[in-house]
Amino acid sequence: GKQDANSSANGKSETSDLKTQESPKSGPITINPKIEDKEILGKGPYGEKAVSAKTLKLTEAEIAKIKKGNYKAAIVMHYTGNDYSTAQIRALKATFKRMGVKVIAVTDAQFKAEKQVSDIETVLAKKPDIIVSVPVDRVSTAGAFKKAADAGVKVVFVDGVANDLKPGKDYVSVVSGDNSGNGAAAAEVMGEKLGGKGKIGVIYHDADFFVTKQRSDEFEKTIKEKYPKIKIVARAGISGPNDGEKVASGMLTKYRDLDGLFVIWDVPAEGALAAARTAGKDNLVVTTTDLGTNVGLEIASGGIVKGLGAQLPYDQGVTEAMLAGYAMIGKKAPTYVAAPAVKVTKDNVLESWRLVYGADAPDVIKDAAK
Amino acid sequence: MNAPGQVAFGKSKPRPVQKLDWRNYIVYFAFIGVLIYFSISLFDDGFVSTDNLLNIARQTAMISIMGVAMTFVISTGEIDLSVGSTTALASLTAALAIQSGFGMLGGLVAGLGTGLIVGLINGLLITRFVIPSFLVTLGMMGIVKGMAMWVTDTAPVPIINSAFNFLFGSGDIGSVPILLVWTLLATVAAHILLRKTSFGRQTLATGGNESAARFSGVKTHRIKLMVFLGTGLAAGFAGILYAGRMHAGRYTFGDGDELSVIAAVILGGTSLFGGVGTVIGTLIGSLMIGTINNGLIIMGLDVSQQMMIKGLIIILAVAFGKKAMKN
Amino acid sequence: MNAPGQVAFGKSKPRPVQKLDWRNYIVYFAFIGVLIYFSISLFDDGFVSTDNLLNIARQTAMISIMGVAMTFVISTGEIDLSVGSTTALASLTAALAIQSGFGMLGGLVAGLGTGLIVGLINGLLITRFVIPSFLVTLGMMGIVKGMAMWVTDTAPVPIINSAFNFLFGSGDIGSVPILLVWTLLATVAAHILLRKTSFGRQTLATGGNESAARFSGVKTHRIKLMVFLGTGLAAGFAGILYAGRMHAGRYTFGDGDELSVIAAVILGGTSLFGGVGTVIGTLIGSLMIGTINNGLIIMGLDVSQQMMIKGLIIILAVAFGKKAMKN
Amino acid sequence: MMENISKSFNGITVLDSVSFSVKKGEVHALMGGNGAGKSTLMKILTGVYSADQGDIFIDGKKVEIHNTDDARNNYISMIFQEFSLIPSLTVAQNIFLTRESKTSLGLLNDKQCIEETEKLLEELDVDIHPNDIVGNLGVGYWQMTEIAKALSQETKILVMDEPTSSLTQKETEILFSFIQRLKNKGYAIIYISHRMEEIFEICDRITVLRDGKFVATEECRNTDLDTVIQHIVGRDSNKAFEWKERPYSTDVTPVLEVKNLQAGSKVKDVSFKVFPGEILGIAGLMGSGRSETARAIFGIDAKEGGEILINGEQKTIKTAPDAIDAGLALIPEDRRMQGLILEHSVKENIILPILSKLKKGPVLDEAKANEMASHFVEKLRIKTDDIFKTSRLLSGGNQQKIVLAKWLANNPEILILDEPTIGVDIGAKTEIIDVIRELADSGKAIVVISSEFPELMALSDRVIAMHNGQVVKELRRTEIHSEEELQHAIQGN
Ligand SMILES: Nc1ncnc2c1ncn2[C@@H]1O[C@H](COP(=O)(O)OP(=O)(O)OP(=O)(O)O)[C@@H](O)[C@H]1O
Ligand SMILES: Nc1ncnc2c1ncn2[C@@H]1O[C@H](COP(=O)(O)OP(=O)(O)OP(=O)(O)O)[C@@H](O)[C@H]1O
Ligand SMILES: [Mg+2]
Ligand SMILES: [Mg+2]
Repeated sequence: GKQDANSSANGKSETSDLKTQESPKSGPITINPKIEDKEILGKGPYGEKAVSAKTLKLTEAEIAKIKKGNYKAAIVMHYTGNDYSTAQIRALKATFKRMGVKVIAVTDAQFKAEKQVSDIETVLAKKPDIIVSVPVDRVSTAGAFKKAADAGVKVVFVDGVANDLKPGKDYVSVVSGDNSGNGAAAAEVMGEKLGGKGKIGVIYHDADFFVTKQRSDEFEKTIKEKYPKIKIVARAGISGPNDGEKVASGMLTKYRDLDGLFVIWDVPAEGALAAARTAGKDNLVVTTTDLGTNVGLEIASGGIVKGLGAQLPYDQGVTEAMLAGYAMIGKKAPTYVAAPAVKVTKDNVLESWRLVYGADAPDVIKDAAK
Repeated sequence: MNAPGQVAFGKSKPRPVQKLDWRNYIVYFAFIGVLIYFSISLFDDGFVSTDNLLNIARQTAMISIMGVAMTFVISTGEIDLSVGSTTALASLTAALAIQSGFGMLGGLVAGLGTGLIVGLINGLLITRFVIPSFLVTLGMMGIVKGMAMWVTDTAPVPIINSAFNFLFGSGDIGSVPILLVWTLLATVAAHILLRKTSFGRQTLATGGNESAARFSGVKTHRIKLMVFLGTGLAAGFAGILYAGRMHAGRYTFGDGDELSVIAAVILGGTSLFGGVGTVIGTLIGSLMIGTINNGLIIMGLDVSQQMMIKGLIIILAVAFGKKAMKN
Repeated sequence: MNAPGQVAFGKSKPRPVQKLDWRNYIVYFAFIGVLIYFSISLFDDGFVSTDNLLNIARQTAMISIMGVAMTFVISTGEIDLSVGSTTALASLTAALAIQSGFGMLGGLVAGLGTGLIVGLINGLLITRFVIPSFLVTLGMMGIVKGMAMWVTDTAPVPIINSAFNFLFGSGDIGSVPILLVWTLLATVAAHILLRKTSFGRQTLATGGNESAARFSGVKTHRIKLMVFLGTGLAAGFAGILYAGRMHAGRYTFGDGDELSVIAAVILGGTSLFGGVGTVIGTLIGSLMIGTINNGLIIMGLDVSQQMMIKGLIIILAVAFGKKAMKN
Repeated sequence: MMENISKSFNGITVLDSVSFSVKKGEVHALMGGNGAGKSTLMKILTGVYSADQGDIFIDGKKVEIHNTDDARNNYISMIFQEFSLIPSLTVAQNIFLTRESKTSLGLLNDKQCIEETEKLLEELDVDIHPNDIVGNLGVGYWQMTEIAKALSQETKILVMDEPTSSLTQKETEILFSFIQRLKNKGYAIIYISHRMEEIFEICDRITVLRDGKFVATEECRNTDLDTVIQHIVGRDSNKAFEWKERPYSTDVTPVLEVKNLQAGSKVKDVSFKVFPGEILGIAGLMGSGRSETARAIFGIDAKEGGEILINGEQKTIKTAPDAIDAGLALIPEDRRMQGLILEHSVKENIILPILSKLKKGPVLDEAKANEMASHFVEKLRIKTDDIFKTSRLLSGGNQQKIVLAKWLANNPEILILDEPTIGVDIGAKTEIIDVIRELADSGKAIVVISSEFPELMALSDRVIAMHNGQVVKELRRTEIHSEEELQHAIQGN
């Protein structure tokens, strides 16, 4: 459905956070230098090896040049109802602002490919120079993106490309979080916390959505390869973020002796938490992906969620804007850029928060982590 | 005037079954059928364990509570599509109130207040401007959903107030989930209101024939205003329960619940055309949907299979329930 | 069942008495108001460009086409919640037929056939078993959605048949989008059917008072069966159009469209209680929703703001349209 | 010709082996008290219900009639007591439903339908337009539309179930001239009515049913009113329609005073007073604005001018509940739309206006409510299986009695009755008249709007005649010596 897929929530619950996470007002543009260079597990759409986002840079001179163009950009999202999207939009707006690029529209396709096609048509009426977009579906949105490209719009894809579009020609680049890395991180936390053996369940996203699919696939692969004594005994799908509790309850009813549970992203994981609490399974180990406020709080306070894999949406947004800038001044851009995944546990939850959101964690989490 | 007739209608004869039509009883048969089926086929999977049955009660609490309120709205021949998004907004206002230090009571007031305001606006627009409730509440659904997204920019708000979380969602009294207690309280109160008070009678009369009701002195506009306040209040409370259960407020709570709520009401035997309503039927309708969801998940089916079979069961259960009724 | 209390108290009105009540005209005023507002405020942003206006026509085509069919269903006092998921399944069956080498015609037959089968089952269940259409089509919505997910395991099916893609979605005749052509064809045909044929008359009669219609010789069950075949067919065709426009079949196409379709119909002035219906009103209702969506995006608002303002506009437009009507 | 027809609903026998026959070119009256089974018998003939037992013969041949189509194919048509019109369609659309004329393209030829309707309405002398929405019309016009519909069909056997119950004398006469013409054309006409004087005017034979059983068939010429009434009620009864002088004073403040009331196009300038203990009759032609006056007083229609004084005090009445608070009650003329919630039980309908008086703490006193309902079911002899029966399933006259019961139960200060005895049988009518008198005697003010002169003459202490939205004449009952005088008054001259 129109529900959530890949990522989610977090804490920008205090407005002060907002300011700190914006990049400086002047100087060259890069991503947060504190992010470490890690090997990117995922591969690009054409099998390309990923280029690290850290290698990108726009100098002050380049920025000045972009500013002269008075360019217009449209942000065409698949969905905007989660933190993954909001953080990216925030970063895109802030970075474009520094580049003198005007954001003329932000759309939300509600996970509907047909709505995204309409959205693209609609924003084209405003004649943008740049479109940054997470395509809902690589097959059915291809025509609309092709139309945009043919109209001379520079397209920067996020997390996936539309079919039949040529890198460097029809689109500038594709920027992706390391979804596989996210799944792997969650698997590693699971393995460590269970001491390498036990029975676990997997709650996956039952939809043809590659972002979530890569995560659960990599989770299972990592468990099998690295922790052969951990058995995945139960598997169940959800179709939306509100299904977590029902599905987890059902699973815990059927398999009373589960030791661990992987839930595809943090929002349904919160539902699984409620289910575990009611079932009295306080020793269950839950891992997931995406660092939302509620799971962050749970990790910090040593609760049922022991850790997760997180991506870096804010810096991803900065990267996307930079790549658009590359295209505006004709600078050669790598066609596949990825930001690494971060493994978050109780030990590093506060630093991770700073890394992910470029700001201090909310007080509730700080208090809980003490 | 002389003594009322001692021809004791309804006393000498067995009480007529005809008070409401067959649809009110179908759901009982259908529900029992579904329960028996799952109990047998999923016996080994723990479907019949007390824990699991209580889980069903927990999972359906919000739908049931909104459903009993919706029974009144639908009984007047109107509809309220805004309950789902109101739930979300109420969960957030409650969480924000608690986060800002107003405590459990503050959260309660904020959540219920949110619901009441939405209900009030709905009710006023429908009765004063005479706009079809479908359009008013559809518009309201968008407005409220937008507000819920906007108020924290889609971020969830954690609730660190264990009294609140216990009382409004996560707690158990003995082994009875607090959510079940709330559900039963709401159902009993609503049942009495609909069946035993003049407000209930006037609600049904308004839906049965609005102009005849008005000729009979029923303030139909006031009744309509009240029933929309009712769904608003119930949606606000459901938002509080979601918040208490999940220890957070979030804009996605209750997403799409309007359809489940209306489905529970119709399944229970209330007529979309108004004039006929049953609170108990709604409760059973809600429990039945919840039981089907739960059973199919325990069966371990894919989401697509769950959807197909759930649809089939709803249709078949109603068709067979009807047949059973006839015999 | 007809809606008691729907008919006004019979105030004397100047002759000739309006054929339909105010609601049918509101939408015109509301639509014109919205158009004017956006044309002025968004003039510099290209809202009034031919391209953009044609875009609105393209974007609303499927809703409009399902809407005109739904007008008949709602006119009989019934409802069809299954159109959205039927659209998805039809897009997939059409795409699969083409993929399997049955060509454009095969795709057309597969898509329309899917819709007709769903409509037939709905219609038969509703008329033979006398189950409320809300429940039947709700169940059907789940079944069909499940099937659409299951048939390719949620994977989309690309369509490589340029004739199909041109004719059923992406093409332009001169500068007129083919989707607009289909919309107009469907609207004109449905308008004639409703206003100018005895079938249309009998549809309205069935919704106006089913038992009176039966006394007058209307085969109300056949009429109901036909109108559900109609929404089935329209949903199938909408699926084909989605497929042609997107060059693919996909299980999410049309997701949630049932609500937009019903909203367009009600906004257009058709009564949820049956007996009153207008195809042109539905088209305008659909265009109005599409125009609002389009204008708000061009305005560059956040999604949460878009939602709030869209809800507000719907309510205000109807309220003001009504006021304008009175003067 | 129908033989040994039996029918029961839910095990309760409604028709018990009834036989009935009608000849070509005959008008045959079917009579009986409310709930005797007249409508049910005719619905069996027209295929709405099927008989549990018995046969139907047409022209000597046995026919099977299981649905309305079968009836149509046998050229049987019927004016239904509960009206078979679609409120949301126009007069013309209703009259020609399923029989519309088509253009060469197979499309509806609305123009022709409208023209034909216009002709038909002209012949019937009704001042409505073919494009009027039926739901916006009053019951009188509704009934005329139903009649026009029946007359426009090709038929051999025409059943008329109380066709004149909401008509005034003028329309009734026009209808009778039509019936005469049809009769001469060789139609067989079955005529149901509770208006005795009509029966003797147009019928050739009379068949009487009582409690679902055949009582007698008589040639009209060979019988008289008293015999028929005796057949119907099963006992002697003729104290009925006799006016009794009742003492009351006109020197006191009127309970209700209406001054220069103006509302819509139908109420132009209406003034009148009603004194405590008085019964005021309002006479008028169809469309004279009587019902509209009542509705405007009661706050259903908006007032555009004038004042309402109750016990000398000016009152603002904007809604029906306002009116009720001011001590008014209105028994509306249209029981289907305004009087009853047809899908609710007899009891629920009766107690609706008096809910506030039936409280036991915060909840309703069900025992008292049942008692109340049973009491009125008894008192007005409402024929029903029990007080929980759905009102829709009651016979027409019994539905009307529920509407009366509702307001009698409320015991209002001022009672306005708009055509209170539509479809009520002769026995019950006299009882209702007694009840109304009883109320007046206790000091209440009563306004009766009626198109039935005998009833008006029997009840009123004073009569005002309305024409074209104005009061044109006021007569004390003692000044009225014959129905002709009233007839003159309402013509506006
Ligand atoms: N569908 C039904 N279900 C149950 N009872 C019914 C039904 N139809 C009629 N009855 C009962 O059958 C009896 C006869 O009704 P019917 O309408 O034939 O009376 P009637 O002679 O036409 O009376 P009236 O003069 O008041 O119109 C009534 O007691 C009525 O309540
Ligand atoms: N030409 C018309 N067009 C629309 N509505 C009309 C027309 N004529 C009458 N009506 C409606 O019909 C009703 C009046 O019918 P009705 O026969 O009850 O009139 P009346 O003045 O009460 O006279 P009476 O009570 O003697 O019949 C009112 O509701 C009025 O608004
Ligand atoms: Mg009758
Ligand atoms: Mg009248």
